[in-house]
Amino acid sequence: MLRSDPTTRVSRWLPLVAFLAVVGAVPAVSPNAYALNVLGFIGINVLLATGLNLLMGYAGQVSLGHAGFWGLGAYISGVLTARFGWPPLPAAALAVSGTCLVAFGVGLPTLRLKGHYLAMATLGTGVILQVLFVQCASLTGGPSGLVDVPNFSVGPFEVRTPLQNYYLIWSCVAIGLVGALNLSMSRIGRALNAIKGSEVAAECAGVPTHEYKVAVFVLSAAYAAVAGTLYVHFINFVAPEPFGFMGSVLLLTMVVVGGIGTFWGPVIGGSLMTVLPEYLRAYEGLEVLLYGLILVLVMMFVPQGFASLFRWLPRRAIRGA
Amino acid sequence: MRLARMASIVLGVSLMLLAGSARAEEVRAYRIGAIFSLTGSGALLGERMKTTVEMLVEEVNRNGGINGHPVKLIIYDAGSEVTKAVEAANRLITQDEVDIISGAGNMSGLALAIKPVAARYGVPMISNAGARSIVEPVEKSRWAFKSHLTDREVIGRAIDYWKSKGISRVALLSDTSGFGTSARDELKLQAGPSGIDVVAWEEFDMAATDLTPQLTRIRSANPEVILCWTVAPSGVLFMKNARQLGLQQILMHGFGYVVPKYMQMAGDAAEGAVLVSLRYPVGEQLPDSDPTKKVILQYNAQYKAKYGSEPDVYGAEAYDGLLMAFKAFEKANSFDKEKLREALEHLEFIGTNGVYQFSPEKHYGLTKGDAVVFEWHNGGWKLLMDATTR
Amino acid sequence: MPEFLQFLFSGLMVGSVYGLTAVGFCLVYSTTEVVNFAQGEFVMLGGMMAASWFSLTGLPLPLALGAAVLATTAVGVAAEALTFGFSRKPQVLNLTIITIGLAIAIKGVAMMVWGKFPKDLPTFSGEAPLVIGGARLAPQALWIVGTSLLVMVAVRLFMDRSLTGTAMRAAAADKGTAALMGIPVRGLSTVSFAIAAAVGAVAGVISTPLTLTSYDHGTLIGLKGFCAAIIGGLGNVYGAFLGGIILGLLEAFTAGLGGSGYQDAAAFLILIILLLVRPQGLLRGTGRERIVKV
Amino acid sequence: MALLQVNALSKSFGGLMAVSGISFTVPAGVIQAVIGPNGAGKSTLFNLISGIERPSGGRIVFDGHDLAGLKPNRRAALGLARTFQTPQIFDSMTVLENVLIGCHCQGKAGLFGALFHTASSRREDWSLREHSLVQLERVGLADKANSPAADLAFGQMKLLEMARALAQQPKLLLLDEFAAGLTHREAEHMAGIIRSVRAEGVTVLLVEHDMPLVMSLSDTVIVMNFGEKISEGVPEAIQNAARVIEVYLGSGI
Repeated sequence: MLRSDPTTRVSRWLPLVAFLAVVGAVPAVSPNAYALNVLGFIGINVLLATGLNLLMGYAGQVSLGHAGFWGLGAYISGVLTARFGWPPLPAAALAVSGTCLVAFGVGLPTLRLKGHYLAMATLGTGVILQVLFVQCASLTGGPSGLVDVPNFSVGPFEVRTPLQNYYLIWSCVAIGLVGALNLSMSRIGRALNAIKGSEVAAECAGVPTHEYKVAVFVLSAAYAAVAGTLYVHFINFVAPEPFGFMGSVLLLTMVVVGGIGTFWGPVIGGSLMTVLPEYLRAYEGLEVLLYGLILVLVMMFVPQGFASLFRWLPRRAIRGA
Repeated sequence: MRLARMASIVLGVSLMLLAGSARAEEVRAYRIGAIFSLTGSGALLGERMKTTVEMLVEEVNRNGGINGHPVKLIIYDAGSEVTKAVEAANRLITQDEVDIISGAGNMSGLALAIKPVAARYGVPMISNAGARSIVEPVEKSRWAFKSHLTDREVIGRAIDYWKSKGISRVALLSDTSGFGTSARDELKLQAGPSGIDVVAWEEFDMAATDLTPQLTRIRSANPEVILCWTVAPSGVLFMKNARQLGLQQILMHGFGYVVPKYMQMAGDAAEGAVLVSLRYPVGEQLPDSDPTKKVILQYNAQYKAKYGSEPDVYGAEAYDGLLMAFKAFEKANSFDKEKLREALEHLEFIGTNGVYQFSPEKHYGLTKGDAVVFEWHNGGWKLLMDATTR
Repeated sequence: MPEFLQFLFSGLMVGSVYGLTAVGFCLVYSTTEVVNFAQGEFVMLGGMMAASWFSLTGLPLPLALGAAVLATTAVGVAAEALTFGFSRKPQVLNLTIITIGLAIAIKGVAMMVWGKFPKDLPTFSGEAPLVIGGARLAPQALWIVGTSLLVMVAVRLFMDRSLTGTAMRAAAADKGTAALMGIPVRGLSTVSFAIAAAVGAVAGVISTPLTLTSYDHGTLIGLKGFCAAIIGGLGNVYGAFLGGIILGLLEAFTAGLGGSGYQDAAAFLILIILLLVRPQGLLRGTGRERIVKV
Repeated sequence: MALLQVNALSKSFGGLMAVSGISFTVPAGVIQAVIGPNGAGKSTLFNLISGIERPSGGRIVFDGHDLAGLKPNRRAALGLARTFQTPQIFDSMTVLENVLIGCHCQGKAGLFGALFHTASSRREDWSLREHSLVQLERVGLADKANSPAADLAFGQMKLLEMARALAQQPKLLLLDEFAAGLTHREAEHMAGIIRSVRAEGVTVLLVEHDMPLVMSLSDTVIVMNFGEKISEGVPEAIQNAARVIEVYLGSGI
């Protein structure tokens, strides 16, 4: 008499498969190089937002320093390839594992904190990481950044054109989205959501809350590190300034504007917040003002985020599939 | 199920329409792209640069363009952020398909970020920023040129001035931007060989609100002169805090701080401050034998006629940078980027800041002799050491 | 010895500005549980308004300063109305993001109205530095530290003594019960934003003569103020001010020891260690862990 | 050998002795109640046993294991389950998912299984889902399995917490004021569930104020006041013991 109908599993997969099909078909319509560039940046931001949503949307843990891990992934990859001549693939592997190690070291102590205190500790971590990017000038090139970072390549095959970059980035995004969807329908995903609901009840029900919080913290840092590697090989350059406090605030805004705790929130939020500055570029003097006003209006009139507007999309990421 | 599939397609397509936008074809003009910082910490530098280049393009188009081609100028704001500068460069090259980038970021950090983008697509780039590594080493800077002096020449000129005054104990207070760190590396390189003893190396954040801690450390090293290297408002605090601390030494600024308003804001703390800079600010005081005097006076008159306000040294840098682009089009008389690059490498002309001579080995046109030294005295610049190039 | 005193003076001066900003954070947070990221912009607005009105209208200095503080208070009330007025079922995180949007918008308006050039104000009582123990102290620094202490104590007295203050502390402890007791919770959040804006404006006005101000001056001050409020234990006015002083001294001595590039890193490292050792902050704040209901 | 042994357990909050040197045992298969006026330290005792609070002194041995230093989730794995005074519901999930969390210890699928949705993790999900539905039917919430937990009425939330605790297949069930806020009919329904649970061999330790309910339900009763055990015994003996009346009703009437 099991009634959680199998169709919910299919109904969760279909929108994702359809979306990825569209993403795959987009270059065939061959928009110009600039559009592919923007779509590439959208992909990187969606991957970052999806990772952060695991931590904040699924497990309810606030982070105001997530851009620091994005920077760590970018700098480790950049320094290894540009300064030490490593081939990009092993450099990327070390970047992701290195960032996860740092995230584990940071997460273990700080995830005992809650609410604004956790937000402050993660904010501090992000600022410290950015100061390291600035001060280790011999390695990172300091404030003026690291130049001549090579394109991503696997053996002989080099990812050079915006089209190739587009496919590389969005294939990583696809893996990230599938992982997030699977996690949302799994025992671990439910446990994370229980931690968000009531940490003490989850702990007493047998969920090792501290270990799970650290695990999802490291997983979201891994997403950020992959995004960092893609970013540094995409623009062949990296500087400290996007990874500071305002960078983390932008990532947080993407998740919340898109719809925190929903599956499609990060995809929508990541896309909107990447395209918005491009369109505001035309209003040169007003750009800063309009950006702030749009943020306020969205949060006032769409508090649950844009994902909540699409009725048929599953409102919550965690569903009894 | 059908509804879900249809909705996702709509989402995907809307994303696509958002990005691709058809561009109408127009008479092939010479397209010049410019990236300035009109917001953020470098905003002050960008303002006069933008109005100056717009004035020049308007004037050139009024006289029938170059070689009969009209000139189209596209300006983006890099907001003093390196990432925005790279995105703007990508947009100029891939979407607006510019032939040359003039004014690649008025801050060293931005120029260094744009350089690889221009190199990857093979687009000549003229920067107004100071850092030497924009055009050095030459093998790695095929497509990069500079209209400006480099910090090496200015530091070299400062050392000339110190030697002429018999000064040997110096302190450097540089900000943590690309501009500041590049100057620090230059001073490290040149101080030793020229017998200058740098007794204190201090740094500060561009948004610092109080420099007394750094200046207190400098005081205990008792230098004869303190050189501050920044473009940020905290340069005013440098002078005020120094005088408050009772430091009597000569206060010096690099060529990023030649802004009368800052001097007025520092009040009498700025009296006697010494600056090493391009010729432009002391244009009127130059002897008539200096060919740049005529160009400077003509630029001032033209700018005041159009905007009714005074231009500044940053506008003058952009003036020379755009002049280089115009002359490159004139000489190459083609859209081929390799030809434009060739033209730039053999360019010689007189700008507001000196007699420019480029060569395949030297992608910047000025020499140490083009720098002058002057001081802020009774509310105005007073020439102390004249330029030597004629 | 003079070096030590010099760093101490610099730390106290910068620390007082952070402290006042932190008091603003603490007020809004303790009444509405929202971290108001526009607090730093109130400091900028106070300084910019005072500077532009003083130079344009030739008003006597005290009048210009007072007008600037009042105008910023009005902006604070408008900010509260925008933040709380419209959102139906406000989530704390949404409200915090609204304040981030407001901060960016205020910066945008300031850039358009006053342009990009920094502004300054004459010092309140001359420039001649006082010499104390070999260290030189600008008289304006005394104004800054003195006024900050006065304002902080005034806010504390208001919170402890006055009826509205007590109501605010009740709302902070338990909004639901307070509302049941007939306390106009929405009205109180307006009052808290107004006082936070006024306190921020005062910080801006008294510090501008020494530190100058420009349209993008507020963001960093806001971040440091937030950090100081957390050090002191969110919710405690004395703690917030103490947190600011500690942060100021930390920066001054880090710079003093030649590591000025590592100023921010040192400040945040100490903060994280403090959070792990005493999560509720130095002085017993409200102590109750406030879980951000995401 | 008793299922739960508490000896000389104490907990002080900055000088205030919430629980001071209390000792008692809970034999297997029994329903034992802990009563006492508000502030007697009953909830603190439960928090100490379930591991939410760390004791200042004394020891707890459960099913032969010394619980010192064990986190609540490890104690849950040993067969200790509890409910809360105010029901702690995971409001962003459905009713069924809330109970599934109770089965967490019975699942083995790790992060790898979750991310790649392996066959073993899917099979495991099915069986846990069936087990959870059984618990829901037992408390009478089966029809609300897929509705959001946040929409439940207060009484239903209490039932959901009970279902979640039962899903843990506990040896010892700690019930913190299960009848608080329930109508008489709902309280009777819950008492029925407790009796059926005890019949299956689960030991129950409950804190409750509803005297008639406690007396009819429990095999033995412990009375606490100011953190100390002042009396222990069968319900009838407790009811008219002078000390107990004095504590509740105050002396000198």
